[in-house]
Amino acid sequence: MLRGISVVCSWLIWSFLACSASAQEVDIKPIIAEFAQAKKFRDVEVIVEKLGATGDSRVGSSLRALSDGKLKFRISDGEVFIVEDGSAFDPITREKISIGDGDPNSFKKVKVKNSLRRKIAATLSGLTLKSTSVERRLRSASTIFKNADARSLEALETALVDEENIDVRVAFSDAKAAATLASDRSSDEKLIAIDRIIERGGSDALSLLSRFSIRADGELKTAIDAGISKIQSSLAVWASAQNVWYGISLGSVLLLAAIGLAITFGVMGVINMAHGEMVMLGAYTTFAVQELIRASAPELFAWSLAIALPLAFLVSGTVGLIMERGLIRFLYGRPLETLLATWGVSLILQQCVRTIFGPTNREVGNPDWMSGAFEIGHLSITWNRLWIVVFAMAVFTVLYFIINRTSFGLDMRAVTQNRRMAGAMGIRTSWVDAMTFALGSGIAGIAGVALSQIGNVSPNLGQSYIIDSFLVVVFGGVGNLWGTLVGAMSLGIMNKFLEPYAGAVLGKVIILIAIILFIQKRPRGLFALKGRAVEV
Amino acid sequence: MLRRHFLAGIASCSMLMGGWAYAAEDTIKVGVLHSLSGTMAISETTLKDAMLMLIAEQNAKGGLLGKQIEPVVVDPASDWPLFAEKARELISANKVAAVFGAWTSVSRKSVLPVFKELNSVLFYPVQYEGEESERNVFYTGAAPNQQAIPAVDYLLAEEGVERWVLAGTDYVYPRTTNKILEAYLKSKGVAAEDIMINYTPFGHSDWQTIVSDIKTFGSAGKKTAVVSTVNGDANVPFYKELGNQGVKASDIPVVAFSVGEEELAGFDTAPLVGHLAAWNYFQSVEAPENTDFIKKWKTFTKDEKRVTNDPMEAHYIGFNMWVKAVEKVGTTDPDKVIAALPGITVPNLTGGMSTMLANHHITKPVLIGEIQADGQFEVVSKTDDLVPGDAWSDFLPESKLLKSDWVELKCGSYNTETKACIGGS
Amino acid sequence: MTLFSWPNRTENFVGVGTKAALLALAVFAVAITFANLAVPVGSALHIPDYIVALLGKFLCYAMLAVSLNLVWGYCGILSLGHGAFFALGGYAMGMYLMRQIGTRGVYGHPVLPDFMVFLNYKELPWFWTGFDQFWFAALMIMLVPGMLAFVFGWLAFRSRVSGVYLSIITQAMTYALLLAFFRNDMGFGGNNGLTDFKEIFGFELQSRETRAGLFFASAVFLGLFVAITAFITASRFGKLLVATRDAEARTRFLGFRPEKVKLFVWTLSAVMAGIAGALYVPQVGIINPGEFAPANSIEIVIWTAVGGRGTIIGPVVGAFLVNGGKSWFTGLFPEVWLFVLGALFVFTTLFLPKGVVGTVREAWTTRRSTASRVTKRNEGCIQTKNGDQTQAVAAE
Amino acid sequence: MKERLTSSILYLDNVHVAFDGFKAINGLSMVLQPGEMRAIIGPNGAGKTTMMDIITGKTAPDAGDVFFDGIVDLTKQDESSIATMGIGRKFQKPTVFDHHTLEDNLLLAMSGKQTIRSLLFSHRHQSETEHINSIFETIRLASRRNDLAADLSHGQKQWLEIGMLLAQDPKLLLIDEPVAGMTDAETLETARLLREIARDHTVVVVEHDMDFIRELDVKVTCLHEGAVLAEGTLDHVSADSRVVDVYLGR
Repeated sequence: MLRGISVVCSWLIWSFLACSASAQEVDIKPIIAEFAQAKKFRDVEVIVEKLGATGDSRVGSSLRALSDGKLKFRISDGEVFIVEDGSAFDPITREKISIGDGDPNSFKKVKVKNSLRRKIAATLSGLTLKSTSVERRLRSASTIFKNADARSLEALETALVDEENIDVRVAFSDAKAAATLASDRSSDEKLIAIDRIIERGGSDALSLLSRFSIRADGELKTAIDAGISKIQSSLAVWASAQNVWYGISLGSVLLLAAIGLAITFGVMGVINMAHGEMVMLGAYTTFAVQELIRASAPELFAWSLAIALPLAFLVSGTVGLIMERGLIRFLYGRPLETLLATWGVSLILQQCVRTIFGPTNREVGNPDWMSGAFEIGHLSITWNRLWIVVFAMAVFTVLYFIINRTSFGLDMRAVTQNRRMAGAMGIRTSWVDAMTFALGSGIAGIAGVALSQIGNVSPNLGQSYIIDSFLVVVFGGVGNLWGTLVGAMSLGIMNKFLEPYAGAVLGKVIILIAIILFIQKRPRGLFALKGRAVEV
Repeated sequence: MLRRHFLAGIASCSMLMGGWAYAAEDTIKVGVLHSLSGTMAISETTLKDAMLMLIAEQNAKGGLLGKQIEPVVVDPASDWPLFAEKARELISANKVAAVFGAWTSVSRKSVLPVFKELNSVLFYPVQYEGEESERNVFYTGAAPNQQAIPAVDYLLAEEGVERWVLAGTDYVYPRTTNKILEAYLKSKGVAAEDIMINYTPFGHSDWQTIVSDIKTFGSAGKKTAVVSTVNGDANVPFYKELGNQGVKASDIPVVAFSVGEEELAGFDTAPLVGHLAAWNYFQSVEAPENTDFIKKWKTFTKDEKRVTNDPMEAHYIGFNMWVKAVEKVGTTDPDKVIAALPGITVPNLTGGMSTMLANHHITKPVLIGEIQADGQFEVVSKTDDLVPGDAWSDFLPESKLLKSDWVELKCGSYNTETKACIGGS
Repeated sequence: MTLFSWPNRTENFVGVGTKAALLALAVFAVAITFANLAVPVGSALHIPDYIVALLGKFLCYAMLAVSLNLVWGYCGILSLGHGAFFALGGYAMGMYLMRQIGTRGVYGHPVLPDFMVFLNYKELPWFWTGFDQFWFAALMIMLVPGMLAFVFGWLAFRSRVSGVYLSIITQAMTYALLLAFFRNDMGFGGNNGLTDFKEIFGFELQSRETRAGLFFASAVFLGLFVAITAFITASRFGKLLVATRDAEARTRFLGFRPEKVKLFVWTLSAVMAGIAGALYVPQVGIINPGEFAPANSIEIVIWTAVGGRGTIIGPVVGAFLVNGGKSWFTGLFPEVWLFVLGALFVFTTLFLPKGVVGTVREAWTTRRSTASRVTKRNEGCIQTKNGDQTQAVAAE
Repeated sequence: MKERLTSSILYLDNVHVAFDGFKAINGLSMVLQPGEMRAIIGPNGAGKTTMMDIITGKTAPDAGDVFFDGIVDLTKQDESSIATMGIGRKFQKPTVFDHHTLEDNLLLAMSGKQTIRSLLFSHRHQSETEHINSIFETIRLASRRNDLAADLSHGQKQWLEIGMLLAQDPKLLLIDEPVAGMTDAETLETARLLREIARDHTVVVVEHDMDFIRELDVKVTCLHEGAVLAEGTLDHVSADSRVVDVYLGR
């Protein structure tokens, strides 16, 4: 019912728009001022329609602000402003306006909701086809494409003539095809449009074609249905590529979670149940850093993760060092007892964090470069996942380098392989132990920085990674960094390929059973040494 | 701010020897049974604080029946059998007059037999799956008809949704809610192939596949929405993934029943503006009672950023109802209080009055809110009337015939067809 | 009194300490039951119901710790998944109790439990048949954990999976079961598990007599388990267990089959854990997948370690100490009890590596220089072959 | 009834085994007659211990035949069954049950063939006690029978382990470096012990200590790089220039 109304309304706007070129400049200021009087969503909607009907591209800034919830009016006199970061701007010219005391409570927001936002986007798309901003033109085109708005067809055709940017031209043509399909143009034209849409491909195109498939008939329907199946099969191919990507990304998360453990457990043989808490400390360090930056230097926010990395390494590393010196060094040779002691430490650390930071989730923001997604073909890759994959690989490489190419790494390997001999050769074994444990813990800490970007930052964070981490290390083969890498990646990819068939839970159960069976086959993991020395 | 937290932490660490004050002779004890550690601490700790605030406030007003109210706080540590043990301890050893607590369905199920056996009173403040009505329990959270159905109605009317993804955590609340919704949607003419149901485990953290499935499901040319009963911890990675994969509210709106202000505090909501939640209370509601409550809460917690949420309001209502009932009968005797509670009416925080019904559920308004960039919700719809909580859903065949009435029928599950009271009660 | 009149053979020699402990347990059980049921409420000697319920729960935990001790303390198999056997036994009992509800469920269905009614089950799943009979349930209580342990152990021990690898895959096992049982489609009630039980053998579960009875039964079974442990460890097989723990390869070159030895105690231990779970469920009134949580299994290890692994009564002491402390602290210092608990574990491993019982006995032994043979023999069980395992790990 | 392939008690023919490309045993052939005592020498890495691993079923050879008692293919058996067939092995590092008394160590050693059931319920037989007593006499540790094995000195542990082998009542004893870390007196004592044992057992001794070998006065096999380099009396072998080269690393 409401939907019907809004369709009619849209028609009205568009009929106004059609003659906007010849219409006189309407004064939009009084219309904008009406926002202050709008009591209901319906009132706001009417004003948006009026603004759209002016056909004046200057309404753009106020409409965008409205959509973003930044359009506010002063309670005292009802004057409308765009309020952003505590300062006010003119709703039309976007000039900064001085607003006295600037008390946020003296302003009231003009309320919006989803259906209004859609309306605003549709209105804007018609108005911003000739915007100077490439990004806005692209956004309009994509809105028109999704909505398949026949009414914008002529506007698009006009815009196409003058358009010089190649990307925008492509987007406009796609949008034009979609609009053509919705219009009452001839079947021939529509058939060409369908080809164009099929060529574009992707899920938006699929969505669009599916919508028209219901209404179309005759050769149009045949063409559309053929297109649908074509897009579907191409998407299916992309989907499996997408799955591999998801698997790699999950594998990187597992790798990050496990790699510190590959040192403390894998190399040193300490069953470190507090490993998860080291990751947690890293995540909380990130939170603390961001909190500080927000309070004192907001412009540094994009750098917050980079700043948090060394700090997280230090924090977790120091806690690890204290743990090693104060506790674990007394327990060498009794790995199963380290399990108990570190479990105790993990309880204490959790409760400490709970007392200091509170039991609830803490907000760790994503810097801009970690947000959103981009597409390669029809492969959608989110930036945060990409960076995490890159980061995981970087951590792996650095660690591999430290272990295999530095003198500290040599000492470390020497000590873990033959403590007495290493000691006899002048290596300070207890120092190496402490540093190795601190390194493993520190690595867990920087993993926490990365993991804070995709999940919860709460006192329970560590618990959710600990089992998976142990499984990865054991599956890969204890004491082998490559094993951890391959183990994490194969578990990640396996998981993602099972998930569509078995569901998330059963998929994981299957993997666990597979690991149990695998360990029977290779009792020492994927990458295990063979030979006499191994079995004591 | 961090520093203050830190100091507070040190202070409470050093309070180790403090514990709760010795029981003075003339106090009325009230049990607070919320997990302060373990997986549920994340949600439940706030409710413990809220209870402490409400009790302190009541004491400042002169207490109850001329006595001070003494809170007895225990930590069931998100361990379900421990909930039962602690409930028993509160009632038997501490002799509390009533208990406010539990969050998850299973913790409620775990303590139920204890409350029945020892005849005490439990106020349960969280929205839940319904299909239950016990003499000793008062349900101040929403039943499915006070949350899910109005939300779906909103999506049908306002957003014109034709295709539905029902995504939830695999436990009884989402299962029941989705079952009710499925029946309801079908009754509204939605075809079976236009409904996708998906369950994930607790704490599910890798949402890549599911979000991409939702996108695929949404590309069938019909307006699609997600009804999310995803619980607790899993929400943060879920919403982060939605934001990153660009599932915009204007394309595929997500309406959630378990995401409140507290959950939103865990992440940046800017990419999620416009996604919805259905509750009976939002912090952003403009009502004098609410403004007052928020102010007191911030003062009490000494934290300007602490948010309020729906289960807190439920405790606010429940506690005030209990106080009123006790004052009415002049005693904390459970039988008398249980008998007195139905019919008690107290103000809620959204500017109306809530009444305890004969089925031990309460009347509430239903609000739909959109997520804002500042982590708050903006109310976009509010039911005109208060919705009475329905213990037995009308959309499930097996419970359609059931009715709960502790006043007239003295029965929690009364079969209206056979005119008999089912179950051991 | 057959429990205490032990055949005092040269070989199967049961320690004085064990006998004393069994006697103490018997006195404890009788006294508590008597003080709960026969002493009038209000008397200073009366033990309130909730204490009985609490102690009954601890007894089940103690049984579980005893079962773990058999494999870990004496055979060196550190199971991080013993909670799984406990939970399976609990589920078998829970299924029996569910079937006993009959028409008293909220929907009044004669056969189907409530959760099945609202998950649209039309008939009972096949694996629920038979559970209305106690003998069948009792069989399953032992058989299900036993079979799982047998299959798992057969695979693992045959392939000579040992040390931390074994520990981690036991953890994977319980984790897999946790996830599986969380699924509502499994037909075990999902996250809510099985609850709202009404009666057992026709007795009201809520009545104090039933409760006291269950408490007493738990004490009897605990006594039985302690006796079994004492019997086994005193036998030649027990010596072989310790030998297997300390030098598995040596036993193999002597012609023993360590995998069979391990499989036997492992399965026995799982059955014991299952029985513990079965007694636990009616007393706490709920069984849900949370019992499968790996953290729970780690806790069992901690009880055993705190009490003293490789000692016969150590696990009992540990289970009571840790759980008693937990109950007490969660009420007394709800905000900080985790600090106390965490510190306790750290303290135990650092300063009482042999656990409470082990340390006390060691002090006892040193004071009385005439160390009896038994004491000396059992004391050795603390230092396990873990040292060798570290070397193995480090060597790779 | 299988045909007896050889009259030997132990028969190795062209055995090969490699670990990750390293050829630990490379075409080893050796025959041992019943009642014989053989000493095996060779530098570190010559494959001595690996050879024992192969005989006792710990390591499976990649190629080659290993027969025990003429008929039993040892490559198809595992450690336990090989042990019950009558091959006893002493490890390089003395491996006894530290937490048991000496008596229990011997008792366990003689129970290898028992079932779990009989292990659980059996009483000790008079014959067992006698057997234990006689072994204690042989290994000269009777005075310490009630002490824990952990309390023994290194050399005493070696003897206890040999005692455990005797308790097994094997046909063939494989003894790996029995005198490593022993005093001269202990070494002599061990040589006496082994000669005593060799009276009614077949024995293979691996040892570096040439004085000890000389003391044993038996046929010597020298291994190098996983194959037999020389075989014969000690004098014969030590006269072999290749053996000298190998030992001196030339």
